[in-house]
Amino acid sequence: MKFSYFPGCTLKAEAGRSGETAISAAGALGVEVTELDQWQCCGAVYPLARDEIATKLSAVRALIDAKRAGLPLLTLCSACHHVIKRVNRDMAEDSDVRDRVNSYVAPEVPYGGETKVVHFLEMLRDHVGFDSVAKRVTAPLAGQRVAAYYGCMLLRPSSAMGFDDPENPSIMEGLIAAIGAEPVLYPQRNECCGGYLAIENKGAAKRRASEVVRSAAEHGADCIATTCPLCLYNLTENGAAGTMPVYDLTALLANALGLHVEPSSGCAAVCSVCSERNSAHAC
Amino acid sequence: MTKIGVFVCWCGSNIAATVDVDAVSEAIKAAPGVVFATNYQYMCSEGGQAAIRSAVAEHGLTGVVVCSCSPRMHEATFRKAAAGAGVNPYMVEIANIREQCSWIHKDKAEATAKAIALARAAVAKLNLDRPLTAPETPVTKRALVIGGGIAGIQTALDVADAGYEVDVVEKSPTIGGKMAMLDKTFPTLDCAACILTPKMVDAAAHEKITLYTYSEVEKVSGFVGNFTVDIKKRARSVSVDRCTGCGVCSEKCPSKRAKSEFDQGLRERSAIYIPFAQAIPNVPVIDRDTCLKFQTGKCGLCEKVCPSHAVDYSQEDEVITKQYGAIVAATGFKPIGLERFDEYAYSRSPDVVTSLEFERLCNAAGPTKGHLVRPSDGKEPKTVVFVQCVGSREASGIGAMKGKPYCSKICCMYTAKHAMLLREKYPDSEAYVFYIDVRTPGKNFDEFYRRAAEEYGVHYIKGMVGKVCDEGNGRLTVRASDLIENRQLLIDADMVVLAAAVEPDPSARALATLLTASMDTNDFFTEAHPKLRPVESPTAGVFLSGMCQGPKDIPDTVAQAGAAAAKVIGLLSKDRLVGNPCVASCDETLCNGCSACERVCPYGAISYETKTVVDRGAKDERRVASVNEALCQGCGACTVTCPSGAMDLRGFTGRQIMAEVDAICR
Amino acid sequence: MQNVRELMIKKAGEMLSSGEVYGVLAWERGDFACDQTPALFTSPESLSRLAYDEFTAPMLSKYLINEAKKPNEGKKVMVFLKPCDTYNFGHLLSEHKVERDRVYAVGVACSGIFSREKTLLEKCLACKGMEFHHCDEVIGGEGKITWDKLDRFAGVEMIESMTPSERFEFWRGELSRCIRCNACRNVCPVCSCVKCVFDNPGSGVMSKSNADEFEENMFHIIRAFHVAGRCTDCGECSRVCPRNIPLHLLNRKFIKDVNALFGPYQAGASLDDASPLTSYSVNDPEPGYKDKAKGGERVA
Amino acid sequence: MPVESAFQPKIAAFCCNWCSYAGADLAGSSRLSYPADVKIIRVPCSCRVNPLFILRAFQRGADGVIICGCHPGDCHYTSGNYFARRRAALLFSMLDYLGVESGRTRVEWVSAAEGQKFAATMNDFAKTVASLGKCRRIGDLRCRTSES
Amino acid sequence: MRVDNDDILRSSGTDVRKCMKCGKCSGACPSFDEMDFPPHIFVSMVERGDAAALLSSKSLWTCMSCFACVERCPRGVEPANVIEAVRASAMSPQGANRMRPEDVPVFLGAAGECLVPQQLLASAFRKYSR
Repeated sequence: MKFSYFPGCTLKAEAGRSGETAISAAGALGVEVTELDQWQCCGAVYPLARDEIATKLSAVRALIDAKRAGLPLLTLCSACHHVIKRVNRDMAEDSDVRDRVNSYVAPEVPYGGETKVVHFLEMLRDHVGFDSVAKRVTAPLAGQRVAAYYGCMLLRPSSAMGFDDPENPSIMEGLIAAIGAEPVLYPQRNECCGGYLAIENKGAAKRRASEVVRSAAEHGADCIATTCPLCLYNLTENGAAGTMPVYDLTALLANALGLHVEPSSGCAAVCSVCSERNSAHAC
Repeated sequence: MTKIGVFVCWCGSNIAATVDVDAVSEAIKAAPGVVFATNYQYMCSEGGQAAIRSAVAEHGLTGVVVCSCSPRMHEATFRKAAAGAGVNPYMVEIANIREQCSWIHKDKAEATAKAIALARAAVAKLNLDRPLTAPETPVTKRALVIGGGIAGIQTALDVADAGYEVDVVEKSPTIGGKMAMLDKTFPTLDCAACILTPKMVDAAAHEKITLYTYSEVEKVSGFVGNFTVDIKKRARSVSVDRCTGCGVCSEKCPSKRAKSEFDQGLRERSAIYIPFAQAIPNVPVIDRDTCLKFQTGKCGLCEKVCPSHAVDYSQEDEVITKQYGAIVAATGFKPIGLERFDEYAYSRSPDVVTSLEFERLCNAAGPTKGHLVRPSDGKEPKTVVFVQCVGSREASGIGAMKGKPYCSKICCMYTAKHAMLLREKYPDSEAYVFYIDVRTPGKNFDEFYRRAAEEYGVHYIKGMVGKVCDEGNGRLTVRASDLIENRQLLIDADMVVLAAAVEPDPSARALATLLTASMDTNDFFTEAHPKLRPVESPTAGVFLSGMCQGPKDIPDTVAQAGAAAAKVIGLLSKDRLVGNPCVASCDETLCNGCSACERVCPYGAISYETKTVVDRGAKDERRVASVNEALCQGCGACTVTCPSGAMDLRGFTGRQIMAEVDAICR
Repeated sequence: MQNVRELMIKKAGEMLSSGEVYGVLAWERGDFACDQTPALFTSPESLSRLAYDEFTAPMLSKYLINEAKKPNEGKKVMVFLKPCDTYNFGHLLSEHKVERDRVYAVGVACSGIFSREKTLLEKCLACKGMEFHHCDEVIGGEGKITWDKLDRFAGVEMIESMTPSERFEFWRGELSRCIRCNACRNVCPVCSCVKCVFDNPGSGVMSKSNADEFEENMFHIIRAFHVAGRCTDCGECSRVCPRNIPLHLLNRKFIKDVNALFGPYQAGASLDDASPLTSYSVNDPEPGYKDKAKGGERVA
Repeated sequence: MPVESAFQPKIAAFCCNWCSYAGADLAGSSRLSYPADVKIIRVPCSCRVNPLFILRAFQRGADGVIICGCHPGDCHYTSGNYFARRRAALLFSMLDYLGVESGRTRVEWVSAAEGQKFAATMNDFAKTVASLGKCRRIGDLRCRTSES
Repeated sequence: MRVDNDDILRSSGTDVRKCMKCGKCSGACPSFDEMDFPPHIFVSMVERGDAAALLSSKSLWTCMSCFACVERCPRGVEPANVIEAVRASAMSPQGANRMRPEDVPVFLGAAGECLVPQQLLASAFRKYSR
């Protein structure tokens, strides 16, 4: 199994190790992942305005690179996945966008959405198989009640993302069960955490994130796990405030596979005041 | 060569005042084939008809042209007159010189010239007419009703009461359909079973009605008046003749884990079961998929305990073939599945139920014996949120549609009913109804809805539920908009009731294919005319009853069932069907076998077969079209789609119309 | 091309030797230079005569109508189809003129067909593409269009831009040359009626010669209408016309209108689609007389 | 082409039996006049109108051809007028392409209740056709040998 | 501020006339309490050509683009796209940027490292400036 890999800015940031963790976990599962040679920011938000072309270009370049390599394009960050998958769909289905983008990017062969964009979770479920994951687990997280947090961008709009039921998803729960923990279902798992507002309107982001954490706690979760770096940050920073650990699900996976990584959590950066890794603390 | 007589009518002064009738009858004598021409004051009068008779006798006419009023007025009259005089009635053509000429033109010379041209066109057409005989076919005086719900039962009863035999085919083990599952009915709140079960008993007891339950239609051939139908009676594994309905078998059956279809899965049933107490026939059926005897070979308990030795594991499916004159589709509906509507937490929480499940929870014969409680913990609900239009009135956007584009029509009323029932059972409860529109056209309907709001204190909120959160501990948080007050509501609810859209029963699609009856994009049967022939399918002899044609409530269903019955009775009352001879026919020597005509025929009247075609002595094996004249209605769509001209329309042949064109463009 | 020819001979030889097919529809050298002619090969030995090069213009699908019907102990006939011919094959299948299981269809690569004058044929300049449809296998792979493609509808648009009088004069000039040789009809895979209306005394429109000028034109208009929604735009009618009448301009007008009015449609591409004239949508546009811009000829 | 003031165009009107023919009857019984050179040919349905008939009319000297049928959705035979609409859209566009001006061909949906509309349509159509003058017959598309 | 309603309709790429005014978008919106004009009113105002009044709305900056409204709309109207289109239009005049490069340092640590996920900054720039 081979994939091209688009890490994206956040997971590539110096202190952000979850990208590497995920890739080593994939390696342990026999998946060969090659990072794209040169990649630019995916664009961070999908340009909803139909006439925006420039903001789609970098995603298309990544897609073309993957096409050249003849491999599906693996993504991990929810935002990157969302942007690249939707741009890819536009390239496949919207001839207007396709023509204009191709005339900008001018690849040797016009790009028409040929690359398959695969999320890390999707790769685990459909290419590795959760059964095989379970078989490779050496340090199961037995006894842990883990609440999967999907957030918004991973699932919606389902017609574009299309790998799980947008209202009653199961892919993260499948992985949580595979690594030996007990998945906790709670209604806020696919409601937005408000991460996007964390800069603009911290209060609102706090209210949303707290609601998510409260809901998970009420359903008896020991911790929350997510794959989205933005959610990870926001839930830790603005939601849990120390009351509930929030983990990167791929780190939990890596640990279960015996790779011994410190479950990275919260703000990917090191606290500038006390050098503590988890920023959900008072210093 | 046709010997044509032309009769120009004065229509009193209606024609004669503007058209020089003498000039017309004189001029037309020169037209090819015309051997006689005259004019008369009133051609439609007895005198006029007598003139036709005597001219036929005197001149040996084989065709008649009448220049008179519109054929829509008197074509039938003159055809009859011609037939009386010994001329084939289809050798009559009308030139419309009143509506199309004398009444709209003032200049006599102009009008006369046009009248002559119209007469020439009629003569030209008549020259190419061939005598036709209206086809007659006998009628099998028995009707088949497919579907044993209220629609099918009502149609069957009405047809049977008129003295005709009716067979009812029902795929489930009992008749009664969806109505049998309901608790109360709007707008009167009388109990569904109280009004339905007597009709079920009547149908079972009626000497003219035969019920085939647990049966399906497998094959249909033939056409109006003469259908041949194969009905597959699935093996019940219990002898209907011996069984007394005592119920010991179900009681003793050790396999009790199947979900009760009748109770919407809210209760478990045994493998040998009677769907509900008033089922007809009141004979159990063995569900072979869950029966231990059939699955493992062990058990056989029901056979041992049956006091009348009715259990018979060796029973096999049986196909019976019968003849029918008319077929009524009454296949009904089902609520749509809500798998894709999990924003309402339907699959997460047992306390989020569909309206039909709510009916069962209210029903005295239901899984809770009418004690309305939450399925999760058996507690009485205090706050219930009703959501209307779940899956109705949708449109596709960025993705495919989850629901249906139409209004399901019945939800507004039954939701009002449910809210009232709740408030009646638990006066301290709260009922919230979220609506987009409240649609209550119907006798006493709006009054009913207003009663729910005004007398029962049901909270009607214009807005929609966006998310239902199962908070655990039996709490449901409902997040919804209140558009009138422009706010978002969070309601702590004990139950949520979803008014799921209705859709045609899935069996309808296959049946439509068997019947060559057309369907719309939503799989509802199409009617022959949306306004004027609402209970007939475009396929002759096939009629529509109830929800299979479109969403409708019980009063509408019963009305339509009766209307369908009236149409069936009208058909069966005839000994022979006189058809329209002006139908399409295929010249096999010209047919290419391309199927284009088949695709455009709205009546499924064209079929293809491979046969030996003899063309001027040469034999050839070919795929050719054939027209079922009993089904063809004579529209002519096929004739134009056929490039080789193999298809032609009798009475309006290509050559005839071209002859008319030639005549009027002269 | 040489390589493709060898592969064709090899495959045909295998199929004939194994007895899987009773014959192979292909081409052989014709009587004139650059004039490859359809031929049925029934023995492996005869295959040395098989010709395939850039002058091999004729399409073979129409021959299947008769060949695939012959009993031949139920054996199949093998046929070579160029990409554009595969649409014709599809069309014939969809109209039941050919039974699919009596044919072994082999797509052969095409790199454009040249006229005797060594120029690329018009139909190739306006090539629809090199994909193969409905084939059992393909020899030589999908070709590439190496030339500047002509806009298929440019000619139609040019005529549309004329005034009605100019259009009338244009067509008068073109159709006047017709000698009713029927080559256009005989080569057309769609025009494969058992008996043509124009040959049928009972149709009321029979005309076999150029006796009456109206019938001449009626022939071309009706022929175009009869193939409307079915014509695959293979361009054979124009190619074979000895008087060089651009008949494809009639067919392409219908194709252009069908695409514009009822949605894009390529006859023969799919076996399932209902053709534009045997289907409808309740939202179809009204016939164009309301289009004021087109109007009639202005009176000075 | 100069227009003679007295020019009366010949018009062939194909009317379906169920709606438009009845509409014409209503125009008649309402005494609503339209030019005498509009002559009606009754067909069971607009879908019965073969392009052959239309060409034939032009060949025989018609200056305009109109097809009238039930309104879309109201066809007596459910779908006939939908097929007619497609065929007419293509054929009339083709005739225009051949130089028979689009003003000479028309499709109009006239119900049995629309006598007024029927008369108005025929008057308007006749006016349009009259303004186009005599129709060069399609037959003229081919020159006589003597002319060439 | 002037705004071309047609531009907004075009760039949103959605057909607001399909809205049947059920209010499901506003029933689903997790940010409803932060908004002055909730999603259904956005759609309604753009539909009747009154987008100008929305340019200064708070909702432009509190919509989280979480697509709950898009996912759940039964009519295939995409309210989030409409909001995004108005937001883009609000930022089109020069100097209308809501976020400037000089706002960034507070999110950086002593060594210039990013204290928030980089994606948050990137997206904020993309959303709040041109």
